[in-house]
Amino acid sequence: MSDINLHPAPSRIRRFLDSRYARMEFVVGGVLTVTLLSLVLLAGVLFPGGGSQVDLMARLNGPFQSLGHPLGTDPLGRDILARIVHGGKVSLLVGLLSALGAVVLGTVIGLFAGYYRGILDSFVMRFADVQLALPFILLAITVIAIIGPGIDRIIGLMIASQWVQYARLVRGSVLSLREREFVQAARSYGLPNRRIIFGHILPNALAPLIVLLTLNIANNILLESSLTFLGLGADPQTPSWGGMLAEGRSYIQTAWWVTVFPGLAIMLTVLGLNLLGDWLRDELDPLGQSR
Amino acid sequence: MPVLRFILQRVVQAILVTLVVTLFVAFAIRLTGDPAVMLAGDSSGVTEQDLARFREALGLNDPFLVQYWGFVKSLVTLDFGQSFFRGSVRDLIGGALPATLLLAAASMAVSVCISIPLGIHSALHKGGISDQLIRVLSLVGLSFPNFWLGIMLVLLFAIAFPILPASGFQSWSALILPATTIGIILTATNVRLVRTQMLETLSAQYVMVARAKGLSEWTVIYKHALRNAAISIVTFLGLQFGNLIGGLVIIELVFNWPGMGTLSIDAISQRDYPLLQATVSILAIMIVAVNLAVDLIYGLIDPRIRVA
Amino acid sequence: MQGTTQTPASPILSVRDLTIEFGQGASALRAVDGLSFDLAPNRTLAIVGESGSGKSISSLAVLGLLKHLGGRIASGSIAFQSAQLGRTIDLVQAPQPLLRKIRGKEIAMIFQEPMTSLNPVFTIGSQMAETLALHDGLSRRVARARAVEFLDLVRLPNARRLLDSYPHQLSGGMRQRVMIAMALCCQPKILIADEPTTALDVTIQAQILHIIRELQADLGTSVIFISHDMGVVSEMADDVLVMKASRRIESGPVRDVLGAPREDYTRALLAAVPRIGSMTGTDAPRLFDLPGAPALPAEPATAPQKAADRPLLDIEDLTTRYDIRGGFFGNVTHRVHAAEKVSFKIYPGETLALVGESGSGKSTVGKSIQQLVTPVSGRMRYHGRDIFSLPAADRKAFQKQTQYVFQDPYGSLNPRKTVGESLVEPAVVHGLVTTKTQARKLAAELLAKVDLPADHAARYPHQFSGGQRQRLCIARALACDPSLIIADEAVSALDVSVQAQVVNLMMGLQAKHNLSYLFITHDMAVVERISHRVAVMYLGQIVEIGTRRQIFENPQHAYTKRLLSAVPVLNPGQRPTRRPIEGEIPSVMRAVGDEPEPVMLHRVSDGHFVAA
Amino acid sequence: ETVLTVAQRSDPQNLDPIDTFKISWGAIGSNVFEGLVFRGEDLELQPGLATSWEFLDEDRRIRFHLREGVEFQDGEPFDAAAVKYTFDRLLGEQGEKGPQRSNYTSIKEVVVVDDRTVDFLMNRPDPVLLTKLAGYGAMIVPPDYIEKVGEEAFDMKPIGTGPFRVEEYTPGVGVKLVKSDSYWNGAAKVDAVNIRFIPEDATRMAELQSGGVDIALDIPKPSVDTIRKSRNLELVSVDGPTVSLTRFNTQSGITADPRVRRAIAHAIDTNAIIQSLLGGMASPIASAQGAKSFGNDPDLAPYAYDPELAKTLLAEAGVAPGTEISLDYPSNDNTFREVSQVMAAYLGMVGLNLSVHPYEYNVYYNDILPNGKTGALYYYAWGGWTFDFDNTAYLLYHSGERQNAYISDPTLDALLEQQRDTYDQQVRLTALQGVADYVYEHTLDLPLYNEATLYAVNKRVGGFVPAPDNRLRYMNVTVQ
Ligand SMILES: Nc1ncnc2c1ncn2[C@@H]1O[C@H](COP(=O)(O)OP(=O)(O)OP(=O)(O)O)[C@@H](O)[C@H]1O
Ligand SMILES: Nc1ncnc2c1ncn2[C@@H]1O[C@H](COP(=O)(O)OP(=O)(O)OP(=O)(O)O)[C@@H](O)[C@H]1O
Ligand SMILES: [Mg+2]
Ligand SMILES: [Mg+2]
Repeated sequence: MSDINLHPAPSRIRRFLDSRYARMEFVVGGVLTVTLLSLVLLAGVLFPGGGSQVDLMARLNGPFQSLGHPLGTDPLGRDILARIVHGGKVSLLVGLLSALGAVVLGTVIGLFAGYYRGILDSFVMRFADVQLALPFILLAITVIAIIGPGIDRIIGLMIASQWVQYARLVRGSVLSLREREFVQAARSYGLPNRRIIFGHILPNALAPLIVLLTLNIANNILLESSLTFLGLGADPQTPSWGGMLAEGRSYIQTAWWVTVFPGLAIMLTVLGLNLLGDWLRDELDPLGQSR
Repeated sequence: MPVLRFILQRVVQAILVTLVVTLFVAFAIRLTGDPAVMLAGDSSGVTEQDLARFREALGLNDPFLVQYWGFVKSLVTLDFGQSFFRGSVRDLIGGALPATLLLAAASMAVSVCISIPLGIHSALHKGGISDQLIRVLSLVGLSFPNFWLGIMLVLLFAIAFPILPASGFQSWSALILPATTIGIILTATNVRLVRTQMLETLSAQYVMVARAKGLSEWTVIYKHALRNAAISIVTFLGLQFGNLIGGLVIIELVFNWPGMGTLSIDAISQRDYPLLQATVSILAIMIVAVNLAVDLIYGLIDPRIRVA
Repeated sequence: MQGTTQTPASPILSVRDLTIEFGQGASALRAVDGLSFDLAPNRTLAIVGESGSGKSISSLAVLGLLKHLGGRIASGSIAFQSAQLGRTIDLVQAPQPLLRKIRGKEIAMIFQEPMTSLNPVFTIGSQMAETLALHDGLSRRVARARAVEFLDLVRLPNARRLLDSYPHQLSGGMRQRVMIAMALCCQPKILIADEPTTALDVTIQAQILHIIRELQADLGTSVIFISHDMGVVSEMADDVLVMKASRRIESGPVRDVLGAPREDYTRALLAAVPRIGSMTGTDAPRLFDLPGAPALPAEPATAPQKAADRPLLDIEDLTTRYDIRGGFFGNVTHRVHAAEKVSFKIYPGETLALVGESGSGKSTVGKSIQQLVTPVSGRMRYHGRDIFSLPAADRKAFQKQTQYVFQDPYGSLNPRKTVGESLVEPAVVHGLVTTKTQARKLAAELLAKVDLPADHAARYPHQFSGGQRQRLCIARALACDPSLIIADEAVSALDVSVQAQVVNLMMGLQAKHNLSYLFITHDMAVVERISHRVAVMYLGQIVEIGTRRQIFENPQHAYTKRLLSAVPVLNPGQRPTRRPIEGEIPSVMRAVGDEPEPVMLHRVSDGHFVAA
Repeated sequence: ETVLTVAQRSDPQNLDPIDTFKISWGAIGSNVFEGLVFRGEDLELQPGLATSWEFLDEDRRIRFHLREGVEFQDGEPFDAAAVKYTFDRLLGEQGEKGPQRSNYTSIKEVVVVDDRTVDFLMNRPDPVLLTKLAGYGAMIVPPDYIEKVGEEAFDMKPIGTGPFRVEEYTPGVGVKLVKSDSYWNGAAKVDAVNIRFIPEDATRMAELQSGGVDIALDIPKPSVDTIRKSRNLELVSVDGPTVSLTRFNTQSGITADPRVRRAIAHAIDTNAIIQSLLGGMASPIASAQGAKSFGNDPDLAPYAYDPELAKTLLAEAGVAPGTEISLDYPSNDNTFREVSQVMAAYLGMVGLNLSVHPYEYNVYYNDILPNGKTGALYYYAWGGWTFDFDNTAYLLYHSGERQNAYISDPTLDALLEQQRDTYDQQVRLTALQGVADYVYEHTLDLPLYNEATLYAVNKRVGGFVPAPDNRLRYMNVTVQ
């Protein structure tokens, strides 16, 4: 399994790769992220029509066939490229904000619950159980009934139902970390609990959080459409990647491009953000460097 | 008797959790809809009076607390009563719960069996070609919409190469595709998790010591390092299991797998109060049980963490 | 059998031109540079030298474990005569499966840092049995029996019960003994012992050294013995290798190197060795003479005026116990009476040395003062005020003014922070530094104080050697001008010259700022130098307390006497004649309800008390 | 043993004919049960369990002569008592809990004349009664069996007089029917029918393509092409009962103005929508009924697509370009989600900004629709299996009807009541066409299309006759 590297002097190529590796991650991740972001930000300039130009004559045109619709058209004859670029606005907004909100909220709660334990922990974790057992769709319907639709509601709802996962994950790590000697050391020289939690425990509990965050960004982009279709979002006409995928669901067999390209957009986003994240982590993480 | 007391305490908490969840659910569902409308269905000429009659027949005119009390009683006696539209709730759950548990367990097993070796491989070869490949593939895997993956697998293995049934629940072979679909998606995240956690523990001094003892790489990694990396992994698996028994709706739909997800979604959309309350209670109890197990496992994995 | 000077013809291990690097390309760091030595069968090679000179790294290279640290062998060879293979192999080139056969079985290693070397999630028993099962093919039951045997051998109390304990339930010295037992139990051909006795009191140290010698006599084991304790080296070694700054300085038979050193560095090193008894007749502590450094005033730290001062810290009847759970439901079946009715006072400007048997509760006392463990009963007063009921502001002041140096330097540094950050954090907390530049300056100052280059501030804990990490922890304790430092085994891993320097620094600070120390250590020579008063702990209780002079010149308690007589002395080539300790191993673990009898202290003379 | 496997979208959830009004029941129940009257795929009424009937007492009494030698699948004889039991149950306490009763309230009582004869005493004339006796709630059930096993068991495993009996019903999974040996009208050609509930379109299609099922119901429009191209599948279509329309808020907002409504109607090219989004599998309609519906006026042409006219009308009504209006629909309708967006595009071309707004099904039908909380436009689809405009028109246009929050028009009320009061089909036809014309004239609705009922059948299946009303009968179907 690890019978590698018998000859300790690495080859030139290996060394080159090693030194560049971190930077390669940064470059690829950065380029991906920046390209996607700028495309999305410039959507209005690039595709002034907003991708909402319905053209029943041109429905379900395949990709790479005409310059007008390089990625083909959807069942309503709308340009898929334009819709992807415009759809990024909603998708990225929802995907990133909801994941960030949930990770921040859940992490803070999980840190405190795991660190102080006792009643707080029991209470928070049972509250989390309640939260996990609540059917999401019912929650969504209730929210619409009480406060009406809107993108902010979607984000709020996702945060409200997902913080639990982060809280649990963090709490687990904290339980183990708080018994470590360096935490005791920090306590002994009078570091306030708050700073022990955020300065010492959090950095050591971060890695699994990032994994969950990645997963949830992708999931939330998809989830947004279910909520929009249910009436929680603004207007199903506003393009979003999740929406495009869901609408293309019945065309998977007949027109693959309708679902594949928005799926690709989600994938590239996740990929770009992760490469950047990995790079950042390697930069910050001493343990990783020498290995 | 701390462990026993701890478990008892949790059982009490589980009851509380179940009550809170069902109370909320009972309240929310009544707030947002009316089962009488569903009962009327596609029937023409249903009048207000008819609806009122349905409500009476369904017992919806009783005060909320009376209705809720009735539910609590049915819960205690484990006779979950009658669904509004489709017979005995106990029978419905009796059909769906095993299906869900089977699918959840199978896909978790698939995922654990794949993700742990892959994640470890990736960590051991950090920066290598295989690591890069695994990482990118896992990202691809986790950004797949699950229905897309599911349908693709069906198209591939049931239509293009018809070796497996496209859907259904009757035969063991029908389990393969849905379990694989969920398994792939779970694996994608778990690989990354295992990798990051292993990177951490592999550099610990005691791992070095274990190597110095001449232990095989397998023992060093799967025993000494993995156990130390396991806290987060176990938490994550617990979460996944909770999610699986709660919400496999799309996969259940795609593979026509008659599980709890579909049952509770149906219950919500039809406003089938007894059914919904029962599914949610089952779910709550399962989630509390899984979390109890996870907390107990913490103590087993890391003796420094004491329960209670 | 006794050490002779002639070199046997065929060495069992032969290291040639070993060069080890960390990092890549231009920024690569040479941790070992062109090291060569031979190890003959049935002989002991002691490696001594500067902290951070590459001793531990070289040992790891022999085991083929470097790549797991991120290091690599840039050049050189390590030829090993393998008995089980019946041929000589180059360990540098050997494939991993082959190395695995050799590790543990033929070449075993006792790691330097016992606190972090045991896997926290497995019981002692399973970690030991595992090796036995692997190399000797023993069944679980037999392996456990063998493990108990070896734990008994290293004088661990309650060995049977210990098998089911987890590392965190053991004291530093106990963990070290477990490590030793683990390395010995497969009876290797070569034993690499990297500072194997730093956490052990001298009586047990003597016992361990005796075992190693017996092993050698019985099996012809060769030993690589890395140590800073010249007394131990002179007792144990046949040959000595001196290292400094990644290189070999000199090597040769022990009598030559220690008796008639040729190199300046060796001479300086030997000059720095504290000799017990050198302080006879004095009351006050005295600085170490540092060769090359200007002569220092004879008496830097004046004895504090106790009569006039109120005690800084007043501990009364401190009792701390750990519950041991057993059985299916995890009931408390036993308690470790780690500290029973411990009372002492520390005055401003005073150093109280806390010595005693390994596992006798010294760290527990320190942790209790720092409120890291909760005592069962007792009073602790700081400046006359109860520590537990301090208001928030005073609590903060207390935490600023008392700093704790942990026995486990590696574990007490956050692996994710640069040591620079870790060093200045206490100062930041207490508002002593506020800007980045101040912080950087402080970090550099602190590193300089403990003789580490300023640019190491940007490194992470795992990139240091054991002694370097220990110095980092001391530096951290100094960061915010404390008035009391509890130093738990803080200088044990330092080579004598660095140790002298650090101890001098501590004494200097004491003189300047009227600092007090609670100095927990096993090194009696250091105790003699640094302390005003000494408290001796045994089985969780203080059995003798008095001024340093009273204790050293007129020891009363049997244990104190044994302790002083067991201190190894630098007398190259002379093997000691101490008899091994026999009989029942006393333990602080007792069944619930079986409370220990509290000892009564009798006055011997003014300020000197001893247990009846 | 030959087994026919069928896939349909949904589970009726209850097999008792009086407890459900789900179309999904039709394709199961029609094979298990029979009514006094039989209506086949040609929609003609024929004798069923009654061999003949006559109207007596100025149409206040209808006498049915029952068929001899019929028995239920468990051997219980079919007789007048069974008929009486069936309707007593439907109209009594048991029926009150279900949705079927309201369709049969015109019946006052069923009187047993003799073993082979029953009389239906009527509260009021019910011109659609005979049709309704051919389906759903009027299916004849076995009194002894129900009394023996109880209502709850009957829900899960009912018994009728039809050619198949229920072998096993697994909720959410499927129903197994097996050939009944005692059927009076011959024997089914297959031994068993395995009906599977597969809600996900893609999965149902996959099963169809992989040969896992022989017949699939509820074919999604996007799959039409795939099926057509497939070598071993056949697409069968027949005009269905379901019509889709957008309705207007005729009381407030700009759509209170008939010119605006008319403008919207002319602004949307329903033909184009049908041809593209529905794959041509629907027909344009001028009123809320299809061509087969009784009451349809073939001379009434759908609103023509005329954006210029629309613009003119809007200008006349003083509607400024860029005016915002909204369209509500229930969120479970995937086809209409697409259609609505095309409508928005069409309306955009005449200067109306249409936003679309989905609501959860129950909320939509429980709150938004009946309480008149909709936007200017809202979606409505209706599938009356009777193929009689009465059913649809009454609930759409009669004032005070639950789902009709906006229209209250004496003219319409009068016409609707008039046609309900007589068995004279000519009078009824005129009145119903009058309703359609009136609605068209005032543009109270914008009728969109009448969807075809689509089936996909594997070529190894023979004898398949498509049912327009989804009530498939498997008796004469063969499978190799
Ligand atoms: N992972 C690492 N990365 C970079 N440098 C390292 C690493 N590990 C050790 N070093 C450096 O290598 C040198 C040799 O370390 P080693 O542990 O062998 O010292 P040592 O002689 O055992 O010292 P001590 O007596 O203090 O234990 C030290 O200067 C240390 O800083
Ligand atoms: N967390 C714990 N749980 C149970 N027992 C413990 C725990 N910590 C320490 N002990 C026990 O308490 C006793 C005293 O430990 P302590 O660490 O105070 O010893 P020490 O005097 O510092 O020894 P050393 O010199 O070896 O470090 C030991 O027997 C040890 O096994
Ligand atoms: Mg070292
Ligand atoms: Mg200690």
